[in-house]
Amino acid sequence: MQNLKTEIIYHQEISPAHFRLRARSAEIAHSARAGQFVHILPRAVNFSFDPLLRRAFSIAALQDDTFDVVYRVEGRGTALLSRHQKGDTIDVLGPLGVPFAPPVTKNILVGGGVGVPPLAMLAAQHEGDSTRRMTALVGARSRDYLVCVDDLERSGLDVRVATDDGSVGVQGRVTELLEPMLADLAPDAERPLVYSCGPLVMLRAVAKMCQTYRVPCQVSLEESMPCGVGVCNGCVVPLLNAADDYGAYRRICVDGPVMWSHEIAW
Amino acid sequence: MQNLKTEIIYHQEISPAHFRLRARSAEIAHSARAGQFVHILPRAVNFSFDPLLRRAFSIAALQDDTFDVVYRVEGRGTALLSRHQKGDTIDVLGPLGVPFAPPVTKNILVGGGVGVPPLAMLAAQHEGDSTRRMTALVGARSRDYLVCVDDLERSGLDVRVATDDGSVGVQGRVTELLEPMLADLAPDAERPLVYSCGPLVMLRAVAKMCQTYRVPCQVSLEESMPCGVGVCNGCVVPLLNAADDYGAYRRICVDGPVMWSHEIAW
Amino acid sequence: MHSLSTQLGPLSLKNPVLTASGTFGYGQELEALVDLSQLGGLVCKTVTRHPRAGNAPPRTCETPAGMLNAIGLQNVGIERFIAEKLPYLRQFDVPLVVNVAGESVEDFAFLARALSAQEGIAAIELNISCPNVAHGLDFATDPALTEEVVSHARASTHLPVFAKLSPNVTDITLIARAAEQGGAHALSLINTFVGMAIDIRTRRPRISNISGGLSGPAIKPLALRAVYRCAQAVKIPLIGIGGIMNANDAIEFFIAGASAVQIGTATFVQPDAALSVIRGLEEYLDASSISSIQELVGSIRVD
Amino acid sequence: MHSLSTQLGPLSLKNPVLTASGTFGYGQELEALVDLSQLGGLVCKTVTRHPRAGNAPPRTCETPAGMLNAIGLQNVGIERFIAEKLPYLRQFDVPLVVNVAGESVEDFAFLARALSAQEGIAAIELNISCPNVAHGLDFATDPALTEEVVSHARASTHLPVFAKLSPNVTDITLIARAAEQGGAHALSLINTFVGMAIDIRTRRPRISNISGGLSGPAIKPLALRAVYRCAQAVKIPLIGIGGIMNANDAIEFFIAGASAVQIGTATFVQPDAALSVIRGLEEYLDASSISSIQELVGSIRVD
Ligand SMILES: Cc1cc2nc3c(=O)[nH]c(=O)nc-3n(C[C@H](O)[C@H](O)[C@H](O)COP(=O)(O)OP(=O)(O)OC[C@H]3O[C@@H](n4cnc5c(N)ncnc54)[C@H](O)[C@@H]3O)c2cc1C
Ligand SMILES: Cc1cc2nc3c(=O)[nH]c(=O)nc-3n(C[C@H](O)[C@H](O)[C@H](O)COP(=O)(O)OP(=O)(O)OC[C@H]3O[C@@H](n4cnc5c(N)ncnc54)[C@H](O)[C@@H]3O)c2cc1C
Ligand SMILES: Cc1cc2nc3c(=O)[nH]c(=O)nc-3n(C[C@H](O)[C@H](O)[C@H](O)COP(=O)(O)O)c2cc1C
Ligand SMILES: Cc1cc2nc3c(=O)[nH]c(=O)nc-3n(C[C@H](O)[C@H](O)[C@H](O)COP(=O)(O)O)c2cc1C
Ligand code: FES
Ligand code: FES
Repeated sequence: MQNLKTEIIYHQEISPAHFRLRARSAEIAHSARAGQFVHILPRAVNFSFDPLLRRAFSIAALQDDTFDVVYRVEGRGTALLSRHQKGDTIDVLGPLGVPFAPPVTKNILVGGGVGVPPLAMLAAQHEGDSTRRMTALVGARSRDYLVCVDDLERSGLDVRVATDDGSVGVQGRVTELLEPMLADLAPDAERPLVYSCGPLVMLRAVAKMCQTYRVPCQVSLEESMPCGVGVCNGCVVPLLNAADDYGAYRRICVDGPVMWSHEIAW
Repeated sequence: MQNLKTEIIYHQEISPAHFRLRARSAEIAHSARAGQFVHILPRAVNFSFDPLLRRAFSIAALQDDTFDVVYRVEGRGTALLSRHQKGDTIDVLGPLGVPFAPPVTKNILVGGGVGVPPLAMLAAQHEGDSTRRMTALVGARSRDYLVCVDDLERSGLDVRVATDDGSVGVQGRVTELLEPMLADLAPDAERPLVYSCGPLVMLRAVAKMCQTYRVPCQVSLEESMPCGVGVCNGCVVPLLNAADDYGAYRRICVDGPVMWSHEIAW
Repeated sequence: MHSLSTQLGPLSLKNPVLTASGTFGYGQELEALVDLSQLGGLVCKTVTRHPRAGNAPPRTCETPAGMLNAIGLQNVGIERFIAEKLPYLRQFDVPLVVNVAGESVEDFAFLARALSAQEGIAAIELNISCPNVAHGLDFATDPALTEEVVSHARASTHLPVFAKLSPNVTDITLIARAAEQGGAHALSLINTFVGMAIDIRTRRPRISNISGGLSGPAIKPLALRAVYRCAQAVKIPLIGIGGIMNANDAIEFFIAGASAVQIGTATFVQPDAALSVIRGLEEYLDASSISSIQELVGSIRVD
Repeated sequence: MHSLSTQLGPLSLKNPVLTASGTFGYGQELEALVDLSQLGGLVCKTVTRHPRAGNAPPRTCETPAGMLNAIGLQNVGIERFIAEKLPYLRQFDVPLVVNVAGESVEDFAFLARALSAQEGIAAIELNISCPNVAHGLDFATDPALTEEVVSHARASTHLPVFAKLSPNVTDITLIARAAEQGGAHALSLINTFVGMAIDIRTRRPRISNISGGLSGPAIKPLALRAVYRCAQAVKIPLIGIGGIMNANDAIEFFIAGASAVQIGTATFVQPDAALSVIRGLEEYLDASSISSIQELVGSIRVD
């Protein structure tokens, strides 16, 4: 983990209100692993403190000495970030957090909206590894909210899409794509590993489904993160039967963002 | 006075930390008079409230349907303004305040630093009027702090410059250029009108000098201006023997910024 | 169709958005930019028994997402207010709330009486919480004094009486209850927080008065909390004030328990801020198909 | 050459910049980013008699130029703090201030006693002002309770004792005097201001605890004022806290009367914020050829 001033070398709106930002940082490019995130400080000018805090973004891709994040403009922080131009320097803290566990022989990536980027990176890191097959299920509100599907396909994954309005793929929820895949598993069949990242409602549904079908599941969580490095105790999630330093609570920024769904008190 | 969204059509750094900004507004271009100012709201993104308030800038020049301001980057507000690009829209309130009184047959413009712009506009408005002769005395810390001298010369004025470091013109204070001009006046000679705008210390010195030599003097004042339209009573200056609605105090934004120096309790 | 109308004790307003005292002058200055008749109400700059020159400059300074001010209640005094300002304000079709401040209980009663005799005044707001004058805070920091000053003012006028409280207290609900006890028809929450800033070059306070009142978005979370707590403590309507820059901010105050809001510092940033808030509220009600703003008031969910 | 060294009662610090409690964990997390040995001091997260799980999420939310938090004093409790955290913290060459909170006078005395028996503790900071736990504010809003808790803690330890006060009071100088009376070696001014925020979509508070403590640049003017007023009221040294983002902010606090400062929220924005403040102070002293930071302390000019 380092605090770096990095240069933006690419910054484009890839679909309405969604941006892909690429910045130069050998440190991050060489050490980051899928599931980790960067904490970016959007600033208009020095001594301007609104918005005040950093914003967290999953690492979506790595190149020789650059990294990508793919984000959606939600509020003023991401709006301000989207104003930064190619050539500008941004303040980045990272890579942060616990990465995804290594894939097994069969893996199912379940992503929703801007939860897809970290899964795209996971797929890219295991591209061409025929011993670890991956399938991707992607959910989004509509075509405009679909990101990183091309990244997933470029990594050779079979990608199935579900949108609320049916503008792409089947109409419905991504969990409706997941259920049959789990239901068809013979009781004694080898269990696939499910990786999931997206809105809380989706994560909850996926976690529940995986529990029902006794399939291990890793989820990447989100919570407001003042510090991103574990010092404020602001970003916690309650765990089941855990009681140590942090009582029942874990800090998503350092004990996550990736966690085993069966450990979480949903 | 109107609240306008205007397009920036020119924005350049004209000397270190000094910018000339030109924006399109027929309303302002057609109604503004020398000495008036605009109240500009620098904003990085919506819902970002630091810096919070507008910033006041004298109108430096007018064209068919555009106006110029020339400013120096002092703090975060002007720093943020300087980030705005050609084509961006800025929120402008204006034209505001009391303009300069009409020139007489002999006029002396005494400006310091970023106090010169409004004087440049005064000169431009009376360009070629042989019945109202104008001379300009400009003071600045150094060459880098000199602005609008070319504008003054383009309007046909004889411009004399004094800089603290002597990098341009004579070394010393602008008041040292003014004193002989006033001292040489025959007691019964027609009095010139002095217009002055610049740092408070300079204004004080000029006002004192004009009083000594019984020469009428108009000054353009500065004070922190939350509203710029007279509703907050924040921007006051104490006047001599005045006692009405505003007691001894006048609001610089609406009762000024231009005032007669002999009325002010310096 | 939705309804923005609200009720502050006996006073009915067509919409719940008023301009805050000291941030809208006496209406005159902004007439060119703002259609006053669209306002829910206009609260004018504090008027005192005798004219006040106000504090020496500098009187204001900007702070992170806020500003400090110490104007010092500069005003022409009640006599000239009635003679010169009132006739002008009267001509507009907008409920006029006259904000008054005194240095004694008797002052407040006197001012209330003087205004009762006048036409075209919708209500009186008692500024017992101005941080920028000697004694200014005394009233609103003491429950007994608060009750006394409010009850005397109430007894001196037939007009609705609002008490404007200070947030610079340990427990604002005690003051709120005292004002309710004293007969206030509504509470204006809140006035500014006392703060200061120093120029590190000169080592002098940035404001001649040394300290000043902090306003603007910076204080919104604190003002909202004051409204929420008082909503649990009293039954009279509350007017939310503090850092409201747009309709969303105003909606937070309604949900916390405010029946109306006042727009202050935002007017300096956008002269027509109050009107934008009204438009924003209309859009919000339509979009969320809520028929009346009253459905929002106190609708916070804490279960 | 300049000197940044300062004195907090019996405790000498090589520079006047400490990290604020609850914003720097127990040092561990930031070791990779911050050279702890450069700090004037490290104040660790509040430790209580028994472990605390803390409040349910969401615990924080951003506000204009600030943030709200209601962590709820999550901590491992004094026993495990001493067994697990202290050994780690001890290895660094930085004065360690242990911040403690209790629900009774006896709790504070117990904690002070327990820590006295330990090596490597420079001072104890009494958090009698945490707004986010039941009873949290009681002590710091009552002069008598404040004096009692401070004097008992003083009597229970040989270590220097700092009292951390709440700004959520009518007159902080009364509490400051009481703490001085109780024997505090220094006052930490201030803890957070109580505020709240509401999600207008869900109509729920943005923080599960409903209200939280406001920190960051937004409160700087209020914190500075608290330090200035207390500097007039007490003789013991003051530690300025609240919205300090850089050296210039810190200098304002020194001029107002603080002998040291603590950096809180700024650390979230820049992990090495405290070190930047130290560097900035050095540059400032050099540039203005001031030989000692002590020349700044209380040097405000109000004539
Ligand atoms: C580990 C992690 C990884 C993330 N990865 C991505 C990503 O790859 N792409 C992407 O588009 N978004 C991602 N997010 C969400 C992203 O951080 C928020 O969308 C962003 O912080 C919103 O900031 P804002 O100022 O635009 O919105 P505002 O609503 O103005 O933010 C206000 C405050 O709330 C916080 N906040 C708001 N929404 C969220 C959220 N969903 N999660 C955490 N904090 C939030 C902000 O950080 C800020 O402090 C991630 C979040 C986390 C915690
Ligand atoms: C009528 C008028 C005309 C002006 N014309 C010009 C001009 O043509 N060119 C130019 O460069 N500057 C001009 N100024 C000064 C300009 O407004 C300030 O430089 C600017 O406000 C500084 O803002 P900042 O955020 O960069 O500085 P900051 O120091 O960050 O500002 C902090 C606060 O102080 C206020 N402030 C700081 N300095 C001044 C000042 N000198 N006058 C008034 N308020 C101040 C700011 O408005 C802001 O509210 C004028 C000021 C006034 C009142
Ligand atoms: C410049 C200024 C002057 C003010 N004058 C008064 C006043 O005369 N009387 C009063 O009751 N409140 C006065 N206030 C307080 C406001 O009415 C309001 O309570 C406070 O500013 C908080 O609201 P805001 O954050 O929207 O500005 C003044 C505020 C400002 C900024
Ligand atoms: C997330 C967070 C947690 C905090 N926890 C504590 C704490 O445990 N004990 C304490 O005395 N103060 C605590 N504080 C208060 C800070 O120490 C400091 O007094 C306050 O934040 C003001 O300083 P700042 O504006 O620089 O953050 C906490 C503040 C924050 C933001
Ligand atoms: S964001 Fe501070 S602990 Fe996780
Ligand atoms: S700036 Fe508000 S009255 Fe002049």
